[in-house]
Amino acid sequence: EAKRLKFATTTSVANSGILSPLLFEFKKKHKTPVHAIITGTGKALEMGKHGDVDLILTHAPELEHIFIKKKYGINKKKIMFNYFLIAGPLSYKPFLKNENVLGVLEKIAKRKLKWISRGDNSGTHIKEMELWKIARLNPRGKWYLSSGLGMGRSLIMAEEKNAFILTDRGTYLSFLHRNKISLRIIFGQKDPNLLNEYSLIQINPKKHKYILHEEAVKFSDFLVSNAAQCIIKNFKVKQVALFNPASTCISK
Amino acid sequence: MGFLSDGIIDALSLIINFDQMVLRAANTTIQVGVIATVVASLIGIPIGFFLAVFSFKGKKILVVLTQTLLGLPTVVIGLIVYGFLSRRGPLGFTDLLFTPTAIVIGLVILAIPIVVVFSYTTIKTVDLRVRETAFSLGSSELKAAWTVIREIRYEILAVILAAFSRVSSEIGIALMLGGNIKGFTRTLTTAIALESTKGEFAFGIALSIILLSIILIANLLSFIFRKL
Amino acid sequence: MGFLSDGIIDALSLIINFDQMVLRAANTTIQVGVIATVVASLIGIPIGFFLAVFSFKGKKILVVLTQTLLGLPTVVIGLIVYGFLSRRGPLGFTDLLFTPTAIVIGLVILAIPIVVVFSYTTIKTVDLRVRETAFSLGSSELKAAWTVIREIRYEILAVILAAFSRVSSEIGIALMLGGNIKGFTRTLTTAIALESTKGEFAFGIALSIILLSIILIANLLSFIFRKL
Amino acid sequence: MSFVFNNVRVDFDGLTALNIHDLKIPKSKTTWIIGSNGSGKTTFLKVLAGLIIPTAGTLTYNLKELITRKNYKEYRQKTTMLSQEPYLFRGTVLKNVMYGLQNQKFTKKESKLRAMKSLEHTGVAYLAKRDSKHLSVGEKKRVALARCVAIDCETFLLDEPLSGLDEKSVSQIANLISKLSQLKKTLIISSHGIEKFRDKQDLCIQLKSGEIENSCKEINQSIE
Amino acid sequence: MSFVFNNVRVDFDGLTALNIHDLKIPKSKTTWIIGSNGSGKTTFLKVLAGLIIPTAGTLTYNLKELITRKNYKEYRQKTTMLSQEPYLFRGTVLKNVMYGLQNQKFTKKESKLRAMKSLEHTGVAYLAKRDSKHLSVGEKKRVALARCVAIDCETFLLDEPLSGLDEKSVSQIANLISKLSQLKKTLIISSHGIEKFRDKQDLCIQLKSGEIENSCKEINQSIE
Ligand SMILES: Nc1ncnc2c1ncn2[C@@H]1O[C@H](COP(=O)(O)OP(=O)(O)OP(=O)(O)O)[C@@H](O)[C@H]1O
Ligand SMILES: Nc1ncnc2c1ncn2[C@@H]1O[C@H](COP(=O)(O)OP(=O)(O)OP(=O)(O)O)[C@@H](O)[C@H]1O
Ligand SMILES: [Mg+2]
Ligand SMILES: [Mg+2]
Repeated sequence: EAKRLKFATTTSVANSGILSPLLFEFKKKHKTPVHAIITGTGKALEMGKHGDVDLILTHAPELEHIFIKKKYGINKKKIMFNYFLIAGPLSYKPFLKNENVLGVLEKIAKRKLKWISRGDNSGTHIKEMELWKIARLNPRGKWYLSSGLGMGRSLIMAEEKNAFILTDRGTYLSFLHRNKISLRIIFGQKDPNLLNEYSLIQINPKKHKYILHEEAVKFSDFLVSNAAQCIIKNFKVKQVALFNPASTCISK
Repeated sequence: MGFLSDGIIDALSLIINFDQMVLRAANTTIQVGVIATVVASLIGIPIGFFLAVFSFKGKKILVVLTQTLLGLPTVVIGLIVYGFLSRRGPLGFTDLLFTPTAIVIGLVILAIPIVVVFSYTTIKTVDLRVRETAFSLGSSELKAAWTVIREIRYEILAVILAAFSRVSSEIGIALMLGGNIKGFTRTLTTAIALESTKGEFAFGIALSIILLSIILIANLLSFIFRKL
Repeated sequence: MGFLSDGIIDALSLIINFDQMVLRAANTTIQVGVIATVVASLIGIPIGFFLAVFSFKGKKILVVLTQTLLGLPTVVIGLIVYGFLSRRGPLGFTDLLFTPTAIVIGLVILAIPIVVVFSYTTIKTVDLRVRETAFSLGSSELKAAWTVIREIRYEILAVILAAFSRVSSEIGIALMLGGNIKGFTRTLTTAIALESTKGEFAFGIALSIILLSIILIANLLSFIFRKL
Repeated sequence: MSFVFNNVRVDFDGLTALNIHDLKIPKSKTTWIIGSNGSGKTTFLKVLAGLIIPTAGTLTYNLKELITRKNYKEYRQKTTMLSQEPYLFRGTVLKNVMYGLQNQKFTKKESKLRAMKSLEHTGVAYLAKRDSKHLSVGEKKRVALARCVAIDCETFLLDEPLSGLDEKSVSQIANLISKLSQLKKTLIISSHGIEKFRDKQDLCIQLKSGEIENSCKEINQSIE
Repeated sequence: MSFVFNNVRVDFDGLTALNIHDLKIPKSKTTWIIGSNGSGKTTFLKVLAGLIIPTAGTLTYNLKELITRKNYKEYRQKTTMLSQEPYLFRGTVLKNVMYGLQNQKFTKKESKLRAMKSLEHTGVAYLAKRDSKHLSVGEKKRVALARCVAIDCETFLLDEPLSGLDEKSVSQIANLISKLSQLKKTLIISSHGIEKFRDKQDLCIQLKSGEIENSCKEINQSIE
């Protein structure tokens, strides 16, 4: 069997649909087939540690930092970003209106409004924990449910339970557009605290002899290339852009 | 590889330290599994008996369909029951979604085809003379059925145990209908799934050792029951 | 609720339009499922026969352990095999991780306890006279074993079909060891799982209708085989 | 009249195993069913036991119509049959003999006493505590016979109660049969040839290919 | 000498079913095993067939030690036994009779011919195409007997070949037995009491509680 490049990525990236146009473009110029392994952030990092994939595309800066510090990964490249948002029942929107995401969280915690936390060490979950910490809140009690589910299923749980939730924009919009949920954006501003960055990390070839280093470099270079960045910029679901390219796309 | 041995050590330390989360998850697993198995057996064994013993029109089709239902993925059962229990669904008013009861409902649906198919095959192998003998000694239809079941009680017990194993090791239903809510609907299997998505493989293995111990104990208890 | 009827419509349109993704996933499901079932049967039925027919020290323990293995969650099998096939694992050099072969390995491990336990229970119900008669008519040990299996061939077939159903409806192993790579290791069940995380319940139901149709066809084929 | 046959026919996919136009079997008498292998003796008895429902015809029991699809289940509980190849249930011999008694009005204690008495009648009381699955063929037959005659009922159907028994047991069972007939039980017994100990007042029916070939008297004459 | 017993004992959890100190069964002769129910006849034959391994003692076949745990499997293939309660395999009667032949050197065609001939010998050739699961008890026994004697082998062990058969069949089987004995086969046959058609040169062993009670001659005298 021919060599194949494997990269592990999270469900939210896969479910957004961005992979298809990117891989299609890559295929035009490169022979090596690319296999996207779809899994959770934690698992993706674990696969990287074991050297079972050549690259990982994740959105957990802190974990990625440790990953590189421990020399499991090299050559981290920011690929794209967007902002997390807080979704919840529409009726609370006026009450929770605030300029700052921390203010919103404070009100939710004070009133003990139902909150769904993913509780799965995913990028989103880590971001949520970070936010509570910055807001100096310690969410605990019956109102705070730790679902242990993926983003999509957690959104559905929030819908069923009329609860609030921190979610990535792509998954939220895709569920909203397909009428799976009626939760509205409670806080959706470009608050730097809500930044959601996707980065590509190559697995350190010195740790594992089987890593396809050359091909990985090519793929990594491709994703930050103008062509790929433009695909990211122009990728839209129902006329709404889901991701911002990390570097600028210069249209020809 | 190392996570296999790590898992065993983790499992031991969890058990020894009576880890709260693990205890609650194990408790939920056992409760939900036992109730679902009992309900499915009470429904499934009579159906299996009926299919095995009586002949009627459309019986073959019924058997084939039940056998096919063995292939219903747990996620799909989860989806279907979700459709009923969801707030938008016809049983939304019950507010059962994301409760242990919802898991039980799904598990019963999972277990019924298993119990029906295997009790059917088992009862079919019973000597036809058992029922004839029962009748010729003055038994009613019901007593004769009971006599047949008694003749293969160990095999039926094996079927029930298999259903229990299946039910307590599945993930899709518990995840979809229970919601994996910590301390409430988190079972050992959904905890395992969660740990595995977190990349905490050793901890996942540890939890599954605890799960297997529960199933092992159920099997051993059945052995004691046989001795009685 | 609407997603049930939507699912049926979706399924029909997918089948009629020969959707590429679905066809490939169905193809992978069938290939992987059939190979795993055949391998597991070839290994499991002789073991089941051995356990049912011969008595030896430690047999009961072996039976209980195999029964317990019925409760091994698929995620765990996935994790364990992953540990072996991972680059760091002892079989890392084979580069089998994230291939259909890796899925087959996991599925075989899932199916063997099923085949062993149920062929064991089934073979145990066979009249002892079958083997005695075979011997007293000059059969070798092997021919006698074959004779026993032939006497309950339909029940054994039911066990094999059950194993096939189980194997082709599981998710954890295919996800963990296959990696759910589109067009390569994506099976119908991993596709269903993915659709369900997207909230695309109707599409998930559609895929599972296709999966159930495959299992139904396998069951019907077995009926034709019985007629032969 | 105990049983009245009216054009009773039993077909097994194409093969007519029994075809009896007109027959009356009297109450409180012993009737022997004889005939060669495959002549329909077992089928005959199973019809009377309610275990086979005739393909056509009617059968009346004590002047009530009986073997219709509706009420044969009810009737089936009233006769007792010894099968030609008896099946013993799992458990001890004693438990087997008590089985039928516990379907009746007897308490557990009474059942036990009655069962032990019955086992004595067939000469196998010493087997009472043995596991029913580990008996010799003749022992099994005698246990099954004990299980059958232990029951308090009007009609006993015995399918070859004597085959496979040793000489001593044969005369023991013969005694038992005449004792039952003295108690005015209706006995219908299948057998090969004409057993020597058959009573002269007994009736007999000879079957051939499912049909009645000889009625009782002719055969009785042929003995003398 | 065909079989030589030396302190052969068979125990079934605590119960001694067979206990034979010293016995020789000659080649090419017919030996009858008689005794009451539970006396150990079936156990005796099963030991000879290699189906039961004795708890203690040695058994020699044609001067080779045979029933040890090592070689009994090999030996088991050399004798043929009719079981007291025969089991017919799924499938037609003919297929059943051909079963043993296909373990031997015969081609399919030869097997078929031989099987049909054997069925004729036991008077059930007309059943050849019938489903083996739907036979009367006597028919089943005769099919099993045909299946047994169809095989080309030296020693035949027949466990009550005559019980449950009708009179005509009994004499037919008696003929078959004497034909086999003329062919110098070693026949060992269990039976109740002393069958009238037994040949005067035949040997016999009477068992009681698993032990030999009478040797042949005494019983032979008691017939005369
Ligand atoms: N279930 C069945 N299906 C088809 N044919 C059957 C079935 N049971 C019996 N028969 C046939 O019906 C006929 C009568 O059978 P039955 O058992 O009544 O005979 P019988 O007189 O009791 O014989 P035996 O003396 O051998 O016990 C036989 O030819 C037998 O092959
Ligand atoms: N598997 C077994 N386990 C325990 N005891 C057994 C077993 N098989 C036979 N026996 C006992 O061994 C003794 C001899 O049995 P066997 O079957 O050899 O008698 P038999 O002479 O063939 O009797 P029959 O004339 O009734 O066929 C009987 O007391 C029987 O109960
Ligand atoms: Mg009969
Ligand atoms: Mg015997």
